Amino acid sequence: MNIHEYQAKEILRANGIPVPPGEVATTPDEAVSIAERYGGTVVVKAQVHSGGRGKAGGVKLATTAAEVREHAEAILGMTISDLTVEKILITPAEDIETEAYVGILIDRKSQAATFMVSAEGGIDIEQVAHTDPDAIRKLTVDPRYGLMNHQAYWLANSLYDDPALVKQAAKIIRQLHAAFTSSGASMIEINPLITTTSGEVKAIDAKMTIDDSELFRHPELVEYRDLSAEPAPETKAREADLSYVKLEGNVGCCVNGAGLAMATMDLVKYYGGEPANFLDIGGSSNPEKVVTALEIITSDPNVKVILFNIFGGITRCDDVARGIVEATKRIDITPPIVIRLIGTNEKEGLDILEEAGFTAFSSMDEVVERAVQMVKTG
Amino acid sequence: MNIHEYQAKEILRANGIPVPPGEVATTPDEAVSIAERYGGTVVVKAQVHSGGRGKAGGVKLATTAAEVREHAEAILGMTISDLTVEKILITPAEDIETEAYVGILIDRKSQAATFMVSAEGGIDIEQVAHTDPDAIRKLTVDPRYGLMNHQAYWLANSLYDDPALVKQAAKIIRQLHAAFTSSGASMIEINPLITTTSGEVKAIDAKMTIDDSELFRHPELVEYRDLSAEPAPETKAREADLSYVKLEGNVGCCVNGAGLAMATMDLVKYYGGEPANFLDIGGSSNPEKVVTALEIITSDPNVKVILFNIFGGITRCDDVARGIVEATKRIDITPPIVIRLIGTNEKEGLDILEEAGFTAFSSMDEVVERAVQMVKTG
Amino acid sequence: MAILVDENTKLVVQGITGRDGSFHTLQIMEYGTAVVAGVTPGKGGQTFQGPGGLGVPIFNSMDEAVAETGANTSVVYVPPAFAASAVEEAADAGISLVVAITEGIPVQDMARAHAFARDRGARVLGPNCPGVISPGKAKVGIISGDIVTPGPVGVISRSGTLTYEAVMLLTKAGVGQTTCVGIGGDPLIGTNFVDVLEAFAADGDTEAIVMIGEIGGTDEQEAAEWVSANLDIPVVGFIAGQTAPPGRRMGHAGAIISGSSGTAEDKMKAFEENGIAVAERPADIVGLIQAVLSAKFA
Amino acid sequence: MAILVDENTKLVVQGITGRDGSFHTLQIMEYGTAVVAGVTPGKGGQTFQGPGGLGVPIFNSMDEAVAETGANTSVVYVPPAFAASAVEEAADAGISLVVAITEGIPVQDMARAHAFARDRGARVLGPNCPGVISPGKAKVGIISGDIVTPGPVGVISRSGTLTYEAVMLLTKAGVGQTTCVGIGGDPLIGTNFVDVLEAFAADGDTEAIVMIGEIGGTDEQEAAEWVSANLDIPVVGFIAGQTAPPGRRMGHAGAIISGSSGTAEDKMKAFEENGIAVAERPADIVGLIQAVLSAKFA
Repeated sequence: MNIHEYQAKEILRANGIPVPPGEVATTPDEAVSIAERYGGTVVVKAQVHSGGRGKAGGVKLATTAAEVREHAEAILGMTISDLTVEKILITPAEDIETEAYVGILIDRKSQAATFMVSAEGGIDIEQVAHTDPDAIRKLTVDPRYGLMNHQAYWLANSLYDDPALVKQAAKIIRQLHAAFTSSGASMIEINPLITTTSGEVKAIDAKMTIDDSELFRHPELVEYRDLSAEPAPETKAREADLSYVKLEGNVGCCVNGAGLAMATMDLVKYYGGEPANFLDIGGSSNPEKVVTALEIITSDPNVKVILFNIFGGITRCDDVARGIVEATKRIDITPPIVIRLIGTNEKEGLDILEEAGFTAFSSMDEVVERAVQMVKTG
Repeated sequence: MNIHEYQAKEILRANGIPVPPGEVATTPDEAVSIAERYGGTVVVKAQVHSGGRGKAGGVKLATTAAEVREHAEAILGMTISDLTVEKILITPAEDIETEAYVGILIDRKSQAATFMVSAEGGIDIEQVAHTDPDAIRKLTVDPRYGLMNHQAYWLANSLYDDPALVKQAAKIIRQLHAAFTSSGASMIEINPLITTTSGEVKAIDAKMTIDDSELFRHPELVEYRDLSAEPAPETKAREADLSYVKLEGNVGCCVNGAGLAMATMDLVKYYGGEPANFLDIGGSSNPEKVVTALEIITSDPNVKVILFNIFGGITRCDDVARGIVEATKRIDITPPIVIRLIGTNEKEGLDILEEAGFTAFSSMDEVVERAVQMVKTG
Repeated sequence: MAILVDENTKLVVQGITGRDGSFHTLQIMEYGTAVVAGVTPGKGGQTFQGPGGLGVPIFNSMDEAVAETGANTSVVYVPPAFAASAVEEAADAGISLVVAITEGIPVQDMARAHAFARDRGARVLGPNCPGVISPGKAKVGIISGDIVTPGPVGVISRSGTLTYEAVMLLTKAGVGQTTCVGIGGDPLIGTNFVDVLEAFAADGDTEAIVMIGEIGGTDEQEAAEWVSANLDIPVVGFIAGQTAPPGRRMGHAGAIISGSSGTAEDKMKAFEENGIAVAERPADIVGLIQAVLSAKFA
Repeated sequence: MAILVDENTKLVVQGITGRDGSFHTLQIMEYGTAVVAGVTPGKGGQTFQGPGGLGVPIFNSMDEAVAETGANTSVVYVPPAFAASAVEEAADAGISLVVAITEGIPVQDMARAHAFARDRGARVLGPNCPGVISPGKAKVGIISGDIVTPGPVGVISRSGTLTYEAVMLLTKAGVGQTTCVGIGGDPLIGTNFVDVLEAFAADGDTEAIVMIGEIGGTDEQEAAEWVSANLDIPVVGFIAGQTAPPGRRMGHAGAIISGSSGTAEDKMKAFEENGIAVAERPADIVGLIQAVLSAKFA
């Protein structure tokens, strides 16, 4: 789960990291009144789950109330990477001397939290990792020891020469690690970590992803979820424990298992079609889940055909068949449905479908080819 | 640093461990008013840094106000292991079904915190470890992983059969480990850990030792030190960063280094004398420390002779000599002083002593033999 | 022969009394695998009723289960909040292969559990995996015994149902398997492609390997390089997620393209560059395997 | 020969700019030991002025110090609150012997540092120890170079000044030492009696050993059993604290009789039962050593 900059900053602050103050506004009036309270120059920052906000015009300096209003009006409602800006953060501008990068994320290869820091701030770390790996210092945190004090200094030493700055940065790195573990994060990025002309080290921008599997431990973080930043069908899928990702095509896919779901989308493309979505109904799906899945798929007006690809393992074919039949009774489904159904309780499932007037394929290639054909022939 | 039962219980409570309420009284009147507030049967418990309080008559049940007063009067002021009882804890009596033992301490051999638990409570764990080691389950907590959940259950499984009790005990064991690490303890003992007739697991007695070297991190625990439980000279020594332990003899010893100080005491005994104390003036002792050391030694009326055994390493002989001379000027020292002084800056030290009218030995055996002789010849 | 599990497997089911645990224990027992114990804290002393009147003793802890039965393998059907601890308990009890089926275990929990299992010398398969089956010998996990058949092909996959698809196609075509291994869809898994490839390389009977990857991470790329440098056995590969958009998690916690890293294109390129035949569709796997097998015996 | 430190020792002083660190660095350099670097965070780039105009470069971190100088040994004169971290840093930088002089390090800090050093394959001597000296070869720590002389006797002790006493008596009697090792007075020490005995056993030149213990723990008892089972070299022992009361800490954090365990009586008994000659007084050590040495060459 991605959270907004202002939320990430709340977590960093709670862990003792120096972060300048800031307040969120949803209207230009609010923005102006916050800015007037701070006085001086402020930064108006779009709060969306996307990088490149600066380049997209979503981050602006303002020195007068008129400027604040002008920028707030421009940024609120603007679209960045398909996301509409509904909130802006107003924060006093800082006197920046240098910019560095400090990030921590779960690294697959070392199977542990890994820091990446660079004295070059404001960068795209992935880019730098490719073009100038020496500019990045990397450290894997052994889960047996946690972040050790000397390691925090080792990282901080690569950022600054001035001992006073190194000391502040080492402390921030330790606090960042504490924030990472205590909030169940899978990624936190401070970019940039600045030094001010008066010699203070501060985090002035932050990105953070919470491990979805940790949310049960952190009810307070669940509150951070911004439903306005998530399309309604995805919210509905998540709440029903389904995995759904909307795509641009017209073949609605309903599959059990993530790998098979991806392979199904790929096969749609292989046969010349375009998948409308990724949808995994999961392992032990009951009929009710299938109904919800169909509601979600049919809510996408682009969908011209609905393709079921079910290989029953834990999933029982009769459950899926029952769900399909139930859904056709309860909701008005315009696009045609083509079904592949094999595996556990296959016979029972096929019987249920047959009784409701459906036929089913047993081969994945056949069903996908048929679905694509149906779209093409209209 | 040992702390009292009531203080240990505060720490356990703060870590979530179920501990019955309790308040401390220093007078019988206070005791009665606390007991009346609780109502019902209470336990009156002497608060002294000593085991075997029960056997010494320092723990009594009381059902009426008159009984509370009677026991409070008897226990306050009583002597247990040479310690005068100045505080009593009043706590409601519990409905005890079973008693178990749960302890954690730093184990030298495994170099880590080690749990010892036993379904037989109210025991002397050291005794049981000798006579019936199978009655104890031991677990070393790997400092790399901390206490793991399954290990807490493994320990708890040895205490109870009833799953509901096991679950409570496993939680208490985890909380005890958290208390141990967060308070920098070197030993915590819950003895007994009881089950009540209503199926609750509770800690009704606790002993706890804080690692002296951790105190700088825990200013709140420093407040727990009971100066009334420590002889005044030991308080003075501690504050001056000297190690002092009073003994029963009459040869006052002032030595640099713990090993040499013990060997000096042993040699006093070897030559037929009795050491009055252990005193280590430490490594880099300055003259002022030596003055304090002499003040402490001379505050013991048993001391008939003062024996210096200094082997200068980090300690400089001239510093010690200066301290001796300074002390003889500032305080009235009745017992004769015999000195052995060799090592770093030996010559300078001997010159200072000579000028002040002292002579010094160079052999440890000679100086000790001389000191013992002086006591004997009066 | 076979890898990871076989006739010598003595299995403990962790979470045997749960919904998934009890259901799959029956299936595992029906396949003929020796389930010697179950563990559910607080239910020690009870008996799990297997098929044909076979009873499985239930213990409160892995420690007791292993001590009493000499089990060498465990399978974890424990809810996410407790599953990493179950893996640690199994490793601590001396289990040498821990198969973690559970999906949704917090990643930081698993980081510690993986480190602990390594220290204890235990191999973890998964988590978030369908387990492993050696046709005709042993099944540990949820891969259906109906779709496999003994034969010369080793199968490794990050996905569950996609494995079923591939294995069913092989079986239908008369191509049997030595062992089918689902390594799991999580970002931190205990056994990766290279680990399983090494095991197949040491197995005398595996004559070809199917390797099914997906988007996210670079495990397939490293496996491809390892194959090229170390493996004599021919490998056929497939990658799911060619149409997946970047930055979105595709069901599996590990199936996500981060920035430009972990794309299907990258992985397929790595396969091709390292001599691994790439199947365009799952159905093409069969033909490619048959080709490498017949080339081998030509 | 010698153990732990010798002509090949390349030393880093951790906390070189502190009061104790700078004082003892001068002494160590005067003894002829190669101090190749100092570390004080924030003072990197400065130079420590040694005797005779010799300059020692100061680094911000052990990592840099080792990379730049190839140091293999470090000595820790860092205040208690930071000393365990300094030990960890040294082990992490690839130092093979870390001599921790600091007294008063929190025990739980050291438990982790010891575990980490073991994982990294580094030996820790101490903490709360006087260090080690191989007469005529190298001195690392605070044992005075003036009281030692080369010869055939290895000395191991938990105490500082008591070591000086014993070594001085040996030297005065013309009995030299291969190496004198102070293992430290803390409850958790990185190198115990057995570890040092093993090293002396492997050293060709050590012909007799003096082992100086004290109350607290059972390290001496285990060492005695090890001597009896494994060692051909004769050992003379001494135990301090025969008159110490139980339950009271005698200066050293480790010198405390807990209940009935760790008494001097116990330890002396263990020595005698395992063929270790026990000196009643420090002064008796010399005669006993001379006896075993002459018996050996008789």
